[in-house]
Amino acid sequence: MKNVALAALFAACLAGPAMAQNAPAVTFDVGGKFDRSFNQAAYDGAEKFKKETGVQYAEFEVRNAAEREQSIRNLARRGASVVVAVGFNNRSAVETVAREFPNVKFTIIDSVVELPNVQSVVFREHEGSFLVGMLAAMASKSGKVGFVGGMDIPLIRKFYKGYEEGAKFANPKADVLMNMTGTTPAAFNDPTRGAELARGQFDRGVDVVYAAAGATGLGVYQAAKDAHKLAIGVDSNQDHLHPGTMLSSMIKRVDVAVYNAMIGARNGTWKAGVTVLGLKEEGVGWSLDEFNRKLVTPEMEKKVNEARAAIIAGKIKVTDVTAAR
Amino acid sequence: MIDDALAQAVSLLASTVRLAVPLVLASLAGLFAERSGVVDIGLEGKMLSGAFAAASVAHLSGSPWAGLAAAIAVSIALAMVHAYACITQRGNQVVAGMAINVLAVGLTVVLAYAWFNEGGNTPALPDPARFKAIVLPLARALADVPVLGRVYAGLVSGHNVIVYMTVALIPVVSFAVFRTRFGLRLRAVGENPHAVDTAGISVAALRYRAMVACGTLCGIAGAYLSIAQGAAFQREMTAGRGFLALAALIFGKWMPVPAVLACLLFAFADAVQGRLQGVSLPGIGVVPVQAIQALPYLLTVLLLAGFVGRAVAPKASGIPYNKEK
Amino acid sequence: MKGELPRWVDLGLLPAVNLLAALALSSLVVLAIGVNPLAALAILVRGAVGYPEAWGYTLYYATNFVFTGLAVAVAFHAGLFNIGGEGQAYVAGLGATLVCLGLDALPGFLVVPLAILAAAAFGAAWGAIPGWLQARRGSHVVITTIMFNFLASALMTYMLSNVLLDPTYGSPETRHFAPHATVWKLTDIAARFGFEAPRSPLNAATLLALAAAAFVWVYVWRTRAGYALRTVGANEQAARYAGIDPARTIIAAMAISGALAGLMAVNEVMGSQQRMVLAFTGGYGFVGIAVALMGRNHPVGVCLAALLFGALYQGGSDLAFEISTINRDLVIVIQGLVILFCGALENMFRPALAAFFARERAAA
Amino acid sequence: MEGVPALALAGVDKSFGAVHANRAIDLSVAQGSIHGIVGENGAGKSTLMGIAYGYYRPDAGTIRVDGRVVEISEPQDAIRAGIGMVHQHFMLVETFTVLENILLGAEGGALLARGEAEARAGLARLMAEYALEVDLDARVADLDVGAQQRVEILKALWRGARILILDEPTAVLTPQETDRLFALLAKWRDQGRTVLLITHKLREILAITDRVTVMRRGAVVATLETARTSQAELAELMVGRRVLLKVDKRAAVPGAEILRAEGLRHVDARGIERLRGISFAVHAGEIVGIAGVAGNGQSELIEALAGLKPLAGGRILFKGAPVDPPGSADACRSARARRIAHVPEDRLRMGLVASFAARESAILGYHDDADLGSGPFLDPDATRTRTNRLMEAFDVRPRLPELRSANFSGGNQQKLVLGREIDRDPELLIVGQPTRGVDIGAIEFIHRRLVDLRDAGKAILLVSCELDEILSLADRILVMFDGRIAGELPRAAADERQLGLLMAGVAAAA
Repeated sequence: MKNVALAALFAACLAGPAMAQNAPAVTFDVGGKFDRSFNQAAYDGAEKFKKETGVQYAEFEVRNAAEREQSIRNLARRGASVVVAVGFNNRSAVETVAREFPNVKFTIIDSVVELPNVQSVVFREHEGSFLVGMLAAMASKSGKVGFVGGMDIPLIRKFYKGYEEGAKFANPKADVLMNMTGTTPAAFNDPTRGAELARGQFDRGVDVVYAAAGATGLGVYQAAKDAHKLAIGVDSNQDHLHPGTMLSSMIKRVDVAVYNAMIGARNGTWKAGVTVLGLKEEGVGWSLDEFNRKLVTPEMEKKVNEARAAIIAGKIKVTDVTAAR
Repeated sequence: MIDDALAQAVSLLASTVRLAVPLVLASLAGLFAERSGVVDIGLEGKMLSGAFAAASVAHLSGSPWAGLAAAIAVSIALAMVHAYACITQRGNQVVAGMAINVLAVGLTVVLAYAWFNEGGNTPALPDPARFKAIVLPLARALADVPVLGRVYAGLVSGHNVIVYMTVALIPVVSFAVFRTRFGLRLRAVGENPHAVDTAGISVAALRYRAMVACGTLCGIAGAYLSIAQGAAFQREMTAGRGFLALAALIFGKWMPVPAVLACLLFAFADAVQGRLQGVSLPGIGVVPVQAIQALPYLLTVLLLAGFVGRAVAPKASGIPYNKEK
Repeated sequence: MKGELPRWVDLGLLPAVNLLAALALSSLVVLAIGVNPLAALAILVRGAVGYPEAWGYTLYYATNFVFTGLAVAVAFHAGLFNIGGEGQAYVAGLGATLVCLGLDALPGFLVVPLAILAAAAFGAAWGAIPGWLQARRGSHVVITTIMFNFLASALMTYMLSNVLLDPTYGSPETRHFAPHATVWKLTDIAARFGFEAPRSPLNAATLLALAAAAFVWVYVWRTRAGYALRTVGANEQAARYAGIDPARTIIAAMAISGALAGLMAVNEVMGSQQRMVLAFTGGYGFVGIAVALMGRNHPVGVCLAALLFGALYQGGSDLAFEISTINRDLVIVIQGLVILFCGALENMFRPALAAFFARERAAA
Repeated sequence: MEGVPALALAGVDKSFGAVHANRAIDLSVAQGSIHGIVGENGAGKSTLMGIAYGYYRPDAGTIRVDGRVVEISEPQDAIRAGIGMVHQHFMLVETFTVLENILLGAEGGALLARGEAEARAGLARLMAEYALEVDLDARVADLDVGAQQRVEILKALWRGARILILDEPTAVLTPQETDRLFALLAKWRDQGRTVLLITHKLREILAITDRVTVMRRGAVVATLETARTSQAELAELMVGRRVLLKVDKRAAVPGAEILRAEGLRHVDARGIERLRGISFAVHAGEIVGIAGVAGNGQSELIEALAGLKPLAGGRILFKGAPVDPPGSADACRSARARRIAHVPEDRLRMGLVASFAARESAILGYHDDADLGSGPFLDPDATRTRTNRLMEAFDVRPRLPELRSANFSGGNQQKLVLGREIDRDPELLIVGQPTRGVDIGAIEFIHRRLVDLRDAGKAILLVSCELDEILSLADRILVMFDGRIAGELPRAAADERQLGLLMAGVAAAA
């Protein structure tokens, strides 16, 4: 018995890290790869890469600040073809580790690190939010639309501002109600509170609600479904969650960014530098598929697409609160 | 105008009721524990484990009732661990409660992660696996009747079964505590366990029974969060409600009805909080969201400090019973 | 009834047995999720102490836990259960940040000590208020400290999103502190001497942690104020009889406890991150409770327990890296079991051990 | 005295860890008798009765009730066997009404309403028959101790006790109340019931019991017919040697006035006025004794004088100057600085810290003394030195300054506390219940030291519920009743009957 135990111990010690040579790697942010939202989009991108190439990527889910640098360094050291760091929280860690490993490629999503071996991908979430804001205002019968954010931080306000402007653009008299969930990291993980905030908005006349709150959003959508109202998803295409309730989703193509980084590192097309993905680049957008087809009238579709073109052409300016500072 | 004000009031109160339910259940659970002489800061953990069990079993079985039963069973099991530590082993009750909380946080996530592979959450539940809102007879028909009909439809009707269960439980608990043999013994054992012992009643058995009651109610509270109000388990989804319930219990001086009123007060503060966000207050302007979000916690501190004064706890609570002293 | 045990058993063997019980139960959990516990343990151990960088992280985590553990221990000696280390450290981070950002025109030998003092002072204040509420208003410190954790979160989210954030990036974190306004990392110190140290956030705050442990020992057991503190904790009536003001002592104890928790910000904000980020406390304040219980509220025990928990954190991180079905929250399970066995059930094995040693003595 | 004994214990043995509390006890209590059990503190009386009542499980031995072996492993078994017990510390829930207390454990059904009605009727009968009036709807906390004892007795009777065990029932009673209780016990005996009376007051044994069992160090040393024994014989059996029952001392030579209390009033947290205008003085070189039944304000008085309890009125003068207002944060400290020493009534509640080493308890209140360390520091060697000196001077055993305070016997704890207070050469010593829970040897020692201190010209205020102690030590006696001084007598003029009337609040001040 003892021998078996010892053998197991040794085997485990010697096995060491199992990582395919030249495989890409990804670190997910707090919330994890199954948040059905931001991180899950990144996960989908990585999965797509795996499916197409058959190469197993390495991954890590970060839980605290110290682990960011550690995990990114670990992945770099183990010879990842590219290390994709998901989330603005990783900026400092990527900056540090990228200097240590000048020959390793890094991609950071949602923030900018200006180093020769770092590719930064940022999104113009406010543009996508503008479009779903329009949709909301057009679908609303009451003229009141709602927003539920996770935490009152600049990134979430960016979503809100774009949404608000879109709603007012479609209906200048539209009322936009806003709620933020909480102040602890649990704010992105509190569907119960999300549901209650949504119901509070419904009771005040809101009939379309947009959530940018991670897993808290799941509660918002559930509440919308229970109350027979409409909801708008975020980051991933969440329309399939509650067909008939989900008016649309503000899609942020984190999956594309992650996939591109991975496949680029494999094909040699990966380039350092800052990539800004807006409507023009199809990095953000709105979803229209079999789940919400019935909810979006052709007229709505037309107007939104017109606005989209106008934004791309620069005829409509959407405020970016993070840039304005 | 008046109509609108009424609608808002009904909505606010309905929201208060929904938010109060888990607090009321946990608070009554704490009442059994503390009246029996066991200080219980582990309400949070019992609720959380109940929420997890409910969501898991409801997902697997498709039946909310099975989920509720599982929640109660798991919560009681945890209460028995607590009881064993506090009653049989005479351990420090606060420390044991803390252990229960930490254990619940870790165990629910680890098991959810391993079993469902959704990053520590359980899969979203379809409607048949949840407790849905019940529309009481005639609610629709009466909804247009001024005042009373409105209140009936908006406030009395339209809650899920656990809400009604909770409303029914309040007089039941009150009766049990003040009008039954069990209640008499319960109140006695928290004040003077020696008296109970010499009266020929087993102190340990009585406290274990109280902890079973405590576990049962915490289990229901947990199920409410994950399968009635919500539709899945999320990590740490209790988000401090157990502690608020405990504060309400203290504020209610360990009496059922005052404790329930305190819960309603906290829930009301929470409901108002959601509606105050982003609203411009006359003379002050828009208060930062975080300040409004801090309101319920601030209220708790102020109530504990200002109005309760020195709350007189059951005299023997917190002290392990030792015959030889 | 009191089975008196030899000192080494009481302070060494009994905690070890309790720890073992906690680990045994944890391995059942590991087994339940379909992983060989021995393999998991091997990865855990290797991940914690198997290579130089691991040591760096283990010690860095341990430094946090020494501070928060000492905070819990000091309060405990005064009969108080301070669950607010998390919030106290969070607000202390604000103190350190304000000095590091606002006064970085000053030279390093001024700004760093000032920032450390500010961290301690902010933490002390955030601890003293619940202390005051307990002492003067009778509000239970367990509940008020929890509420103060939430209040700290609200305050800090506001500060980071509206006041302190670095405008170039627009994310809720401050700019990096000027290099002279930080606490040196081991890597920096080694670089100065031309070495290359393993990459880790380990920094000079670790030395501060050891100094804090020494301070706590002297304060609690070698000063008159410490005597007063322990008297209040052990028997408040006796303290009043002895002319000790329990209210003042409780407030002081909570202030010291808060200051110690606050020093965690020196390790996190000034040493490791060298800027302030959202939720940098990462639950370390709560781990302090387990650390203090495990270390029997003695500074030496706290240091050893902190080291153990540091190893668990670092090893757990590696474990999550290697085995995809296990996640880091397993460490929280272990932590919970440690609190249970070393805290609430600390005397479960005592009778058995007492009987064993009584037999041994009888035989000898 | 023929026939089957009502209660018979055979070979009962019980250990708590290393303490052998009962050693092979044989005890036989005859039907329809009053049986006394005497012994020093720690002789094992209460443990033995605890075993009879199912409170503790014996390690060995059998219990027979009416000749049948019964397994008594919990109080429920004892109650079923017809055994009732009135504990020394009442087993009452203070926040409950009398009725609720009596119902507890005998509720008569899952719902209270029916049992309540039944109990009201039954209790009315019992109260009338035995003259045990209490208000069934009063809260126990609001009753005086005499009434609380009646509740305890009613409780036992309501449960149908035929064998009644009373543990030190007279400790809280005036002599007149004691007489009433004894009359009741006698009535029961005549009705064929059996009474076990545990006490350490030998006079009571001689007054009421039929037989008496003496215990010493966990064992029965003798069982005697009460009629054929004497107080001296019992005392010698209890202690194992000849005992001096009187403290011999010279007449007091009172000097200057040290302490003067003027119209002291105190209202407790529940709003009850505990002191209602207390005035008296204590002079150097005299012992002023305060007698009274427990709970008549003596505790509040000495704590107010020591600086612990705030006053609602009146003032305290020490050597003619007012002291700091009691209850304030620094009052105790400043009292000590004026050399007012205080030995509290309850050493474990206040006098020392059970979990501290003896050397730490030995500096309680004096931890700021300059000779115990420099500046803010406390030097363990200095505390050890002082503790060794105290232990030497006051014969504290074992002489281990590092031993936990809780591990000393009651007498040695008390000597440590007394030593600590006398060591600082006080002008005034306030001492409460100096010999409660202390064995006879230590009592002699403590009494001697108090008299010596008086002879050295110090003022002593002694509060005791033991009338014997007051009578043998005090030079002047004050009696407290219901927060007032009911009377003052010089020792020479005091007799027990008169004191008893004052303690009961019957007689006016002399």
